[in-house]
Formats: sequence, C-alpha cells, structure tokens
Amino acid sequence: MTTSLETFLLARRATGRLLVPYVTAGAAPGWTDVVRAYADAGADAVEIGFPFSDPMLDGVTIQEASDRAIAAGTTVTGILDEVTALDVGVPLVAMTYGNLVFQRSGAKFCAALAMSGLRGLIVPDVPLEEAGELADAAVKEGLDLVLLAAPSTPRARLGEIAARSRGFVYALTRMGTTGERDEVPEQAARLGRELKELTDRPVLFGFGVSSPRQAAELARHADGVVVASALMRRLLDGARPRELGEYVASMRRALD
Amino acid sequence: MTTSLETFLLARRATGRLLVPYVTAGAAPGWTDVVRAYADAGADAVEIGFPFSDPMLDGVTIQEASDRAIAAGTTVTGILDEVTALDVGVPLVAMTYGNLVFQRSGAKFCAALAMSGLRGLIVPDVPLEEAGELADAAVKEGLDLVLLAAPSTPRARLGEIAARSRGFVYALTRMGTTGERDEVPEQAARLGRELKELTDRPVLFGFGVSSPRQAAELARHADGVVVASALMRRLLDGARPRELGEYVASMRRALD
Amino acid sequence: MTTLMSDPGTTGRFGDYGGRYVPESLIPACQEIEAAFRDAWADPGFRDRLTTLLTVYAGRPTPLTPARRLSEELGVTLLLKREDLTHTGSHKINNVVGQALLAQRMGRRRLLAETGAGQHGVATATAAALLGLRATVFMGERDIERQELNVLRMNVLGAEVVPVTTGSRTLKDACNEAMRHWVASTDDSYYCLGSVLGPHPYPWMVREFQRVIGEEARAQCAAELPAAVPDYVVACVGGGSNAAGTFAGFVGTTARLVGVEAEGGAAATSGRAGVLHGFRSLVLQDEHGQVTEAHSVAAGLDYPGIGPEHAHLRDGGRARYATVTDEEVVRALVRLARTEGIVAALESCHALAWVIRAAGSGRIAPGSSVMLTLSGRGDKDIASIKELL
Amino acid sequence: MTTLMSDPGTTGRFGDYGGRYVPESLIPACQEIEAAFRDAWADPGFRDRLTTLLTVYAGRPTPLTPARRLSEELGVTLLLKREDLTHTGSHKINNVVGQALLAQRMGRRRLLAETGAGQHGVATATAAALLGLRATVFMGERDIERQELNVLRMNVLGAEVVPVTTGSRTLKDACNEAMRHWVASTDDSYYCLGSVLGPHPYPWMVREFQRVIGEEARAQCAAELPAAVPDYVVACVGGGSNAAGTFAGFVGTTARLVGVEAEGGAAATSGRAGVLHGFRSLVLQDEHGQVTEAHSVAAGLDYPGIGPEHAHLRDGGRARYATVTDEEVVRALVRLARTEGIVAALESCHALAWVIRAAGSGRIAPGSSVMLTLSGRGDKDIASIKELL
Ligand SMILES: Cc1ncc(COP(=O)(O)O)c(C=O)c1O
Ligand SMILES: Cc1ncc(COP(=O)(O)O)c(C=O)c1O
Repeated sequence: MTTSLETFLLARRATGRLLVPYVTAGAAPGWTDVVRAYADAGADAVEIGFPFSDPMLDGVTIQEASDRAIAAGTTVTGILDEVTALDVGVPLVAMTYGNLVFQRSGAKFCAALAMSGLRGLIVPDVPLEEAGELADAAVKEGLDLVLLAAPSTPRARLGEIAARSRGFVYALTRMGTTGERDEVPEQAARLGRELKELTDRPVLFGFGVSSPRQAAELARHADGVVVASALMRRLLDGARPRELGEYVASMRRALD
Repeated sequence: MTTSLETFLLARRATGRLLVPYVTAGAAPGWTDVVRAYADAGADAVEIGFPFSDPMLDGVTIQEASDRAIAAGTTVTGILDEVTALDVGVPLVAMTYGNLVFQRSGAKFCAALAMSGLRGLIVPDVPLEEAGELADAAVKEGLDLVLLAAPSTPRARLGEIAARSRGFVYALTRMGTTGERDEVPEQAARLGRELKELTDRPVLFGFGVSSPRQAAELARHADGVVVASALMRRLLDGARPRELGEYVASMRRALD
Repeated sequence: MTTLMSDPGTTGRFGDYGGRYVPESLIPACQEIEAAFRDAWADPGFRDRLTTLLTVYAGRPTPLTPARRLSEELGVTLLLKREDLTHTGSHKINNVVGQALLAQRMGRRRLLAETGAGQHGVATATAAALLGLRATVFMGERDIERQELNVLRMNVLGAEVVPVTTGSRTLKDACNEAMRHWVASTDDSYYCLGSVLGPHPYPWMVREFQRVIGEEARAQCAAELPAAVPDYVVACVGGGSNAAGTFAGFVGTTARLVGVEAEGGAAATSGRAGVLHGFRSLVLQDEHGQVTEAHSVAAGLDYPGIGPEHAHLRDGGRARYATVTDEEVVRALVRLARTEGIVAALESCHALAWVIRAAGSGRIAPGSSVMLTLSGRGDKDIASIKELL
Repeated sequence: MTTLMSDPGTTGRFGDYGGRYVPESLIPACQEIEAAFRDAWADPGFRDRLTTLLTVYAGRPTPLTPARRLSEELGVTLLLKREDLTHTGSHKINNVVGQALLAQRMGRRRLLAETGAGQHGVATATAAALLGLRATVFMGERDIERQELNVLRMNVLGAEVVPVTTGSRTLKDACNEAMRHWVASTDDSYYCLGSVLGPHPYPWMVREFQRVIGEEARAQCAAELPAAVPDYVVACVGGGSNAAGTFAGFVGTTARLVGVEAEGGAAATSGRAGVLHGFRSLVLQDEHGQVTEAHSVAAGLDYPGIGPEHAHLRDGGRARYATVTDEEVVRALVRLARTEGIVAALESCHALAWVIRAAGSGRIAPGSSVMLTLSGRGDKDIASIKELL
C-alpha cells in the first residue's frame, strides 16, 4: 500500500464514518493478530501504540498495557520488525511519546517507521511548537504526522493545528486522559463543529469512546472515532483477537 | 530519753567511734524491728528515712526502698505513729526531703517529730541558706537539725556549717549520691580533718560506707559513720532484722 | 523584690518562691554558676557571641506572623511569635546556646541535661556539638520508648542518652538523675537545665536567656499593632521557660499575661507550695506530699511543677494561669494547620486552645489583639496525634 | 540565549533543552501560566506580597552559618546557607509560596502537586492552607509507605493525598499522575510543580522563585568573605531547584558552580537527552528509551531527570556535576551533626559529601572558600538512616 494515510482516509470517508481501533504493541502475545482482526472487522486504519514507561496522556488501562508490553521485552525495533511483515489492507499509524521518537532523532525514527510500512505517527506530548523538525522529517518520509486538538484549544490555534496536521486531526473528546467514560461531552460536539469548519481533513474523535452507541453519537459531530481503552481493557481481561474483532465490528455497524 | 542527740553522741564518743545505721521507714513490714535490731547491735543512734517520691540525693538502693515504702502506703503520720511507740535506748534521727518538711510548715513538722520522740533531723536538700527558719523551729522543739558538709565545701563555709549544725556534722565522703563504693576517697580524709579542726561536735561520715573495713578506715578521720545503702540493699534482698543486726554488729566490732 | 521579672538577688527568691534547695555538695557549683552568669551577662563580649550564634546559627530573630485567616474566624488579631522556626524547632535552643557558652567560659567540657519529650535534649546535644563539648542526656525509659525519633537525633548528634529506670521513668525522674550525676561531676560537667526550674540561678538565668523571645516580640508588636502593645500575651507553661521569656518582654506594659497549662499538669492551678528539684514553687502532690506525675497529650508539659517566678506572678495577679484539655489542644493544632499552614507543637497548641476558647466565649473581647508564642513545631507530634484526628 | 540563567523567552529553551512537551490539552494552561507569571513577576505588588510572606511567614532571610569546626577540619572556609531553617524545613517553601500566590492571582482554587519524599507535598499543603486553597498531592504508593510521617503532615494540613499505584509507584509516576489530573482540571486547578522541571514556564519560574537563595547568599558572602565571592558554590541536585536558585545568585561571578547528584540518580552524569514530563533534558533511560528509576538514600533525589537549565549549564561548562555514594552521604550527615550540631537532609548531605571528598583530595585547594546550600533539615531522615549508623 503506498497511498498516504490521509488520501486513504479521505477515500473511505466518502463512503462512511471512519473507525480507527488501537492496540498496544506487545501487550499480549500475538498482538499482530489483533491488528488483523481489527482490519477484518472493518477498521479504516489501525493505531499501534509503542509502549513508553511514562505515558503521560494515557489512563490506567493503557498504562497497564504499556507496562505489560515493556515487561515482556517489547522494543521499538522489535515492533518495527513485526510490523514490517504485516499487511492488513488498511494503513497502520504509530502512536508513542517524544522520548522514544527522539532517541536518536526524529528523522531517523520517521525513516524507520516508513521503512516498516507505517503511514502515520501520533506523538501526544509533541505539540505544534515542538513539532517543526519532526513534521519536516515525516513529510520527507511520506509519513503523516497527526496533531491533536483539544477542547481547550483556542480557535486561532485550532486553525493552525488543522492546517499543519496530516492524515487526520485527532480531536480530544475531553480534557482528561484516555479511559472509558459514559457521557458524550458537549465540548466534544463544539470542537468537532469548529474543526469541520476549519478543515477538509478527516477529523476523528478519540479518548473515552467506550460503546458503539457513543461512537455513533460522536461520529455525528466529525468524521469518525479512534477507539482505544475500551478495546485494551478487554484485551487485558483476556479477550482473544476474534472477540476484539467482534467488538470492532459492532462499532462498525453502529457507525454505518 | 530526754538528752539531746548531740549530748548523747558526745557521751558515746568519749568511749568509742560512733555508728549510726539507717533504715527507710516502711520499706519492709516490721521495719521497726530493724530499728530495734540496730540498737541491740550497738548503734549509737538510728537514722530513719521518711520516704519521698523524688529523693534527689539518694542512689538506686534507697530510691527503691523509698518507692517500695510509698507504694506500701507509708506516710509521715503513719511513721510518726509507729515511732512514738518505739523506745530503743538510743536517739532516733529523721532523714527526709524538704517537700515533706514544708508540707504545712517547718515548725509543725519539727513539733510533730519531737512529739514522737525523735531527737534529730536531716534534710539534705535544705542547705545552710534555706535552713534558717527550720533551724529555729528545731531548736524550739529540742530537735537537732543536722547539716551536711561536702568535699566541695570551701573552708569558710565549713566553719559556718560546723557552727550551725546540731547533733553532729554529716560529712559526705564523696560528691556522688548515696550508694556503695569500694574506695575510701582521699577527699573524705581531708574533709574529716578540716571539720575536726573546726568543731568539737561529732563528725560522722556518710555515703557509700559499705564494709566494716571501710567504716573503720573512715572513722579514723572523724568520729564515726552513718551506714545506709549497704544495709538497705540487704533489706531489699530479703534480709531479716536479725541478719541486719548482725551486719551492724560486725561494723561495731570493726570500729571498736 | 522591687520590679517584677528583674534580678532576684543572691537568694534567688521570687516572693515566697525560688531559692536553692540542693544538697550541700551542689552549693559551690550553683554559686560558681551564679557568679559566672552575672559576670558573663554583664560582659558585652559574651552578649555579642550569644547574639551572633542566635542570629547566624539558630535563626533569630524569628518572625511574628499575623495569623490572618484564623484571626478573621476568631474576630481578634492574632500574632504568632514563631519559635518553631528556630534551629532544632523550639525555643529551647535560646537557653541552651546561652548555657553552653557559659559552660565553655567556665571551662566545663561536658553538658548534662534532663529531657522529657526530647526537645531540650536535642537542643543540648546540638549546642554541645557546635562548641565541641560532650553531652549526656538523662531521659526516662518510658519517654525513650515514646520519643524514639528524638533519641535517634541525639545519637546522631553524638550525645550519650542515659535511660532512667527509676520512679515513674519520665521527666521528673530524669531531673533527679541528672542532678545526682551532676553532684558527682561538678568539676568537669555543667548541668544545662531546660526550663525556669531548679536551684538559683537557673530560674532567673533561663528566663534571661529566653527574654529574647519577649523583647523581639514586643518590638515586632510595636511595628505591627496600632496600639503598639497587644491586649493579651499568651504562652504555654510546662516548666515555664517560653512563657517567662515572653512575659519578660511585656511585664512592664499593659498587656494581660496568660500562661496556659495542661489540665493534667496544672501546677499553677492545682499545685500546692512545695520543694522539688532545688526550688520552692507550686507542685502537684498528693495529700502526703508525694509528688505526682503530670499527664498531658504534650510530653513537654508533663512536669509536676512550675517555675518559681510564675508562682510569684500568679500570687501577685500580674499573670493569669489557665488550663485546657487534651481534646481542645488537638483541635487547636488541626485548626491552625488548616487555616495557617502551621503545624505547631502540642505544647504550643495549649496557648492557642485557650485563645480559641476565650475568643469564642467573648472573654477576649472582639477586636482585641493577642500575641501568642508558638514555642515549637509539631513534627514530633504528628505520629502521636494520628489516632486522635 | 544571551546571558546565562536569564529569561528563556517564549519557547522556554535553555540551549537544546527545555521546551514544552505536553499534550495539546495543556498548552493553553501553560501559556496562561507563563503570561500570568510574566505579569506577576513584573508587578511590584506581587513581588512585595511574596517577599512579605517569605519574611513574616516562612522565615527568610535564612542565615549563612560559618561551619567553624568542620572548616577547620577540612582546611577550607565552609559557609552553609540554611534553607533547613525555613518553615516546613526545606527550600521547597520558597517556590510553593510563589506559585500559590500566582494560582490565587489566576483565580485557581486548588493546587495539584506531585511529591516523592513528601517535602514538596508538605510545602504545597502548607501554602494551600495559608491562602485558603485546596490541595491534592499525588504520591507513589511505595513512597507513601516509606514516608508515613509526611503523609500525616499533609493530612493534618487538610490536603488530599492520592496514592499512585501505576509504574514504579514512586516520584516519576506521581508526576505522570499529577499531569493527567491537571489535564482534566485546568479550569479550577493549578499544577504546583516542585522543581525546575516540567513544561515551560516551570523550569524558569521555579528557578526565579528559588533565586532568593542565591541572592541572599551572595550578599551574605560579600559581608562574610574577604574576597566577597566564594571560590566554590555547591548544591545538591534532584530536579535541581535548590541548585538553580543558588547558582542564579552566583552565575555572574567567578565562583565555580558544582551540582552534586546521587550516584544512583545521576542524570547529569549518566543520563542521555530525552523528553520526560514536558521538557527535554538529560534523563536516565535504558538503551530502548524507557525511563529508569533513580535510586538513592535520599528520596528527594530519586528523580530520573535533571532540570533542563542544568543540562545546558553542564554542556556549556559553566557548572560541573559530580556524584557521591550513599555511604559518603550518610557519613557526611553524621559528621556535620557532630561538628556543627546540624542534622541536615540526606539530599543536602550530597553537596557536603562532595565538599568533604574534594577538600580531602586537594581538589578544593586548602584555604578556599565554599558556599554550600543546605537545602533542608534531616528530621525526616533520622529513622531511615538508623540502620546505617
Ligand atoms: C515546644 C515546647 N514548648 C513548650 C515546652 C514547655 O517548656 P517551657 O514551659 O519551659 O517553655 C516544651 C518542653 O519540652 C516544648 O518542647
Ligand atoms: C531537602 C531537599 N533538598 C533537595 C531536594 C531536591 O530537589 P531540588 O533538586 O529540586 O532542589 C529535595 C526534594 O525533595 C529536598 O527535599
């Protein structure tokens, strides 16, 4: 697959809402089967978390998944090796923290991701001001660097984020960390509307999407959702790839 | 017996060294039998301790004897009641601390002692400067207020103490608290010599007289000794009045 | 005596109280200390050295902190004299630095001290280390168990801590034992007494060394209060040293002086005249004259007597003495912590508890100003009040 | 950047280090704090209020104590800047009072804080109580077990202590958790960071709030030393706030600046460039980039990173960073206690241990002068070094 993440998602969006499920690499043996199951269940892309010891923006579920993965010996190189062999028909997007990205340099990290076939990169602790070099390196490697937008982001800054994000704009549903919540915050609706006014790029909601009903509700205000904690909790509780795939399928149905 | 303590001791001194054993009133049931046994064994007077909760100048043995006596319900009134009935042929001398003496007033305390037939009073924490009123009251009641002299006392002050003490001068063998020690300190010899130069009153050594040999050695420098801890340790260890009398008799022999 | 809180002369009398009720063997030592202190106190060189150490070492002057939020709640202006900010954490250091300098001047090489809660012991161990002296601290076996942290502090400071196993195995027995030890070692040892207690010149000397609290506070009040002088000056009373030092700065003013004792150790209120540890004063005792133990939530107030000068101030009506309960004290500690961010020693919270009660009942009229000596910090007490919270 | 230790501008960069590596959701909060701090810092009214509180409440200025006996033993002139004498017992209070005032000015009603040993947590709880704010302190479960006393202190002060059960359950996880919580509550909560760490403007702002240490010390050295400026200025480095505040007063002088880390937490010596908790600096990490735990006898130095400005000072050679072993540190603590009567925090004893070693080896030439920041008092450590004595 050589299409860019953004091109791929734009094409998919033309026919429906976008669904991007997440998995922490190495959180369970055979995690690549989870990626496959997601794709088979109708994911439009899959987000792969590269586990970091200090995941500042993540809630307890993903923290635990990260701890498990690190304890099991998961490394960036190891993940890339596994991903290289993985072609599931939809783009794979890396999600990790600045410290892993800048280990050698942003450029080398992007090159390595691109070499393994990943199409996008999300680094929640590298905001606009710190993203310059990394964004350049990503462009050079044909990798889409996805930027985050938050309910607290002022409109002028939203515009800049929307302009400089690639692949999609990752809209945070709430100010808290990741994790499952029940309500759909009013602020999410507002953020979705504003971003949609500002850009034609896909806008996906993430953080706390925890039920098909809620996913559908959120997707009404944007182009789709990223689902992470709800899936990872099931994985930590022992769910097999097939069951996770079924859950993604139920999300898919809710969105369509 | 109506002779004063001092007259009595002076008469006794004419024929030999003086021996004054001590007992804490109430430290054992039947402690008055101990007084009797001392007298029968050749004591020239008997010192009776009125136990106080905070016996600042006493070592562990007499502290323990005091604690036992207080725990057994010993009170000043109770002691005086028992002493009133006691005539052992030699003078009885009270020894206690200022707080018991000044409960009502020094005068009332002296009157009560005299009424019960006691002939002398030793209050180690009432030195020369604080003794004025008490000394007057004692004189009035025909009670001899014995003052202490210490190795640290300068010569001029020794003279004053020797002049104002009644009954005898209580010469401290050492600077420490009561309790048994082995050596005979050189400073004791010096203190004895100085006091003997200054007064004709009997001079008795006290504090740490713990063996007949040592008693004899000390008595060479003065007129005799007060023996306390060595006896009280035996009493606390369970010695009967007869055995304590035998120990006093051995002291007596060593002195003669 | 002519003026209150002045030199008690050679007899060391404060009215009927004070004096020097010690065995003859200690008389020369007491006289020598009195002479040395008179000499040192009149020597600007000694005063300078003391002031320098209190300043560059012990952290003086201590601030006078307006307790703004609590003042508002109580409807009075409450000013806190912050002895908790001194080195080692209580006013005890003022006295100990003074006495250690005196001991050094007298050629002594070892400090002896009694301690209850351990604050005075720690202060003594500290001053000894500072001046290169040895320190031997007598502490009741029961207090050693209760105050392990302060024992460790003294050990780290190089002091020898001697467990006292006689009597009630608490502070008063530690005093007895320190005095016994002193009797045997007056040549090389100096007895560094921790409060305005003991034979003359201690009650006077310790008050003079603590006077710095009151003098600083008086000047600070003059700068802080429109009336220059507070309506009330309040301090807790164990032996009475922080109160004496505080009162000394205000005795000549119109301020009402209040000493606050623990209900279970209220010698000024429930004591009778007696003689203990070398001085005549008010003492807790049974009907037979046996000294009883004091009991309070604050180990530093567990002393059955009160400094003789306080007995005299009480008799003359210049100072009033009140008592508060353990429960009021713990509540006061938490309230001060939550309104002002200051965790004070339980001892000091006795003074505060009285102010809270008196302001609440209107005994202290609304709008009055109150200068309160916060004698120490409460770190040492945190563990012990855990169950009481 | 032009001058060292000046304003790092809007990017918050110290050379290659610093910055603002936080999720987008925190960017407005960081910007708002930066703007509020710039505004407050330029406002004489704010400065006055801060100075007043540091003076009448927190006990500033702290003395500069000549360590006479230890100086003689070491053959150097050792001066100790006594942050141990501040309210709550460490330099942490300087920063916290400043940030709490800022939070109040910004209309925030709650302070969030991370804490390791508990010193910063206690300081935060204190400032919150003083200003009538709420406080929520995040603390690793393992640290809660190890530092029970400080937990109780925070409780008494009315703060909520939230146990952190993730990761290594120590300081770095408490930082993560505090940030997570902050993300969710920037409207009513202010994150009161405890060292020169975190996203811009924290490393700069905290250094500015701690600058008072160095400025006071510099003036005090000028009065104390014939040469006016000491040859060495030494401070321990955990995150690096007491060192940064100290260095800020001397960076423009000829004094050699030395930061001392724990051997087991030596980010300046053994760390690699990385991004943690919102800033880029030297970080202890494994070959894969996973942050490792720091280990030292001093809980306050158990942080795997170092303030970004220190990384910059190191790269430029203006400051040197050394390490000492736990054993040297405990020996230094005991030695200071026994020669000067000061029980210092284990953290501070890192600085002292280096001075002792360097004076012993001649690295510090005989006769040199050394200004050392004693960042805190050691009461909190006494129990833990018991077995090591
Ligand atoms: C903090 C504190 N305050 C008060 C006292 C009581 O002593 P004083 O009445 O002598 O001030 C103590 C005694 O240990 C103390 O530690
Ligand atoms: C007494 C003391 N010193 C030093 C530190 C280390 O912090 P910093 O390097 O920020 O000064 C701490 C941290 O808790 C501390 O409590």
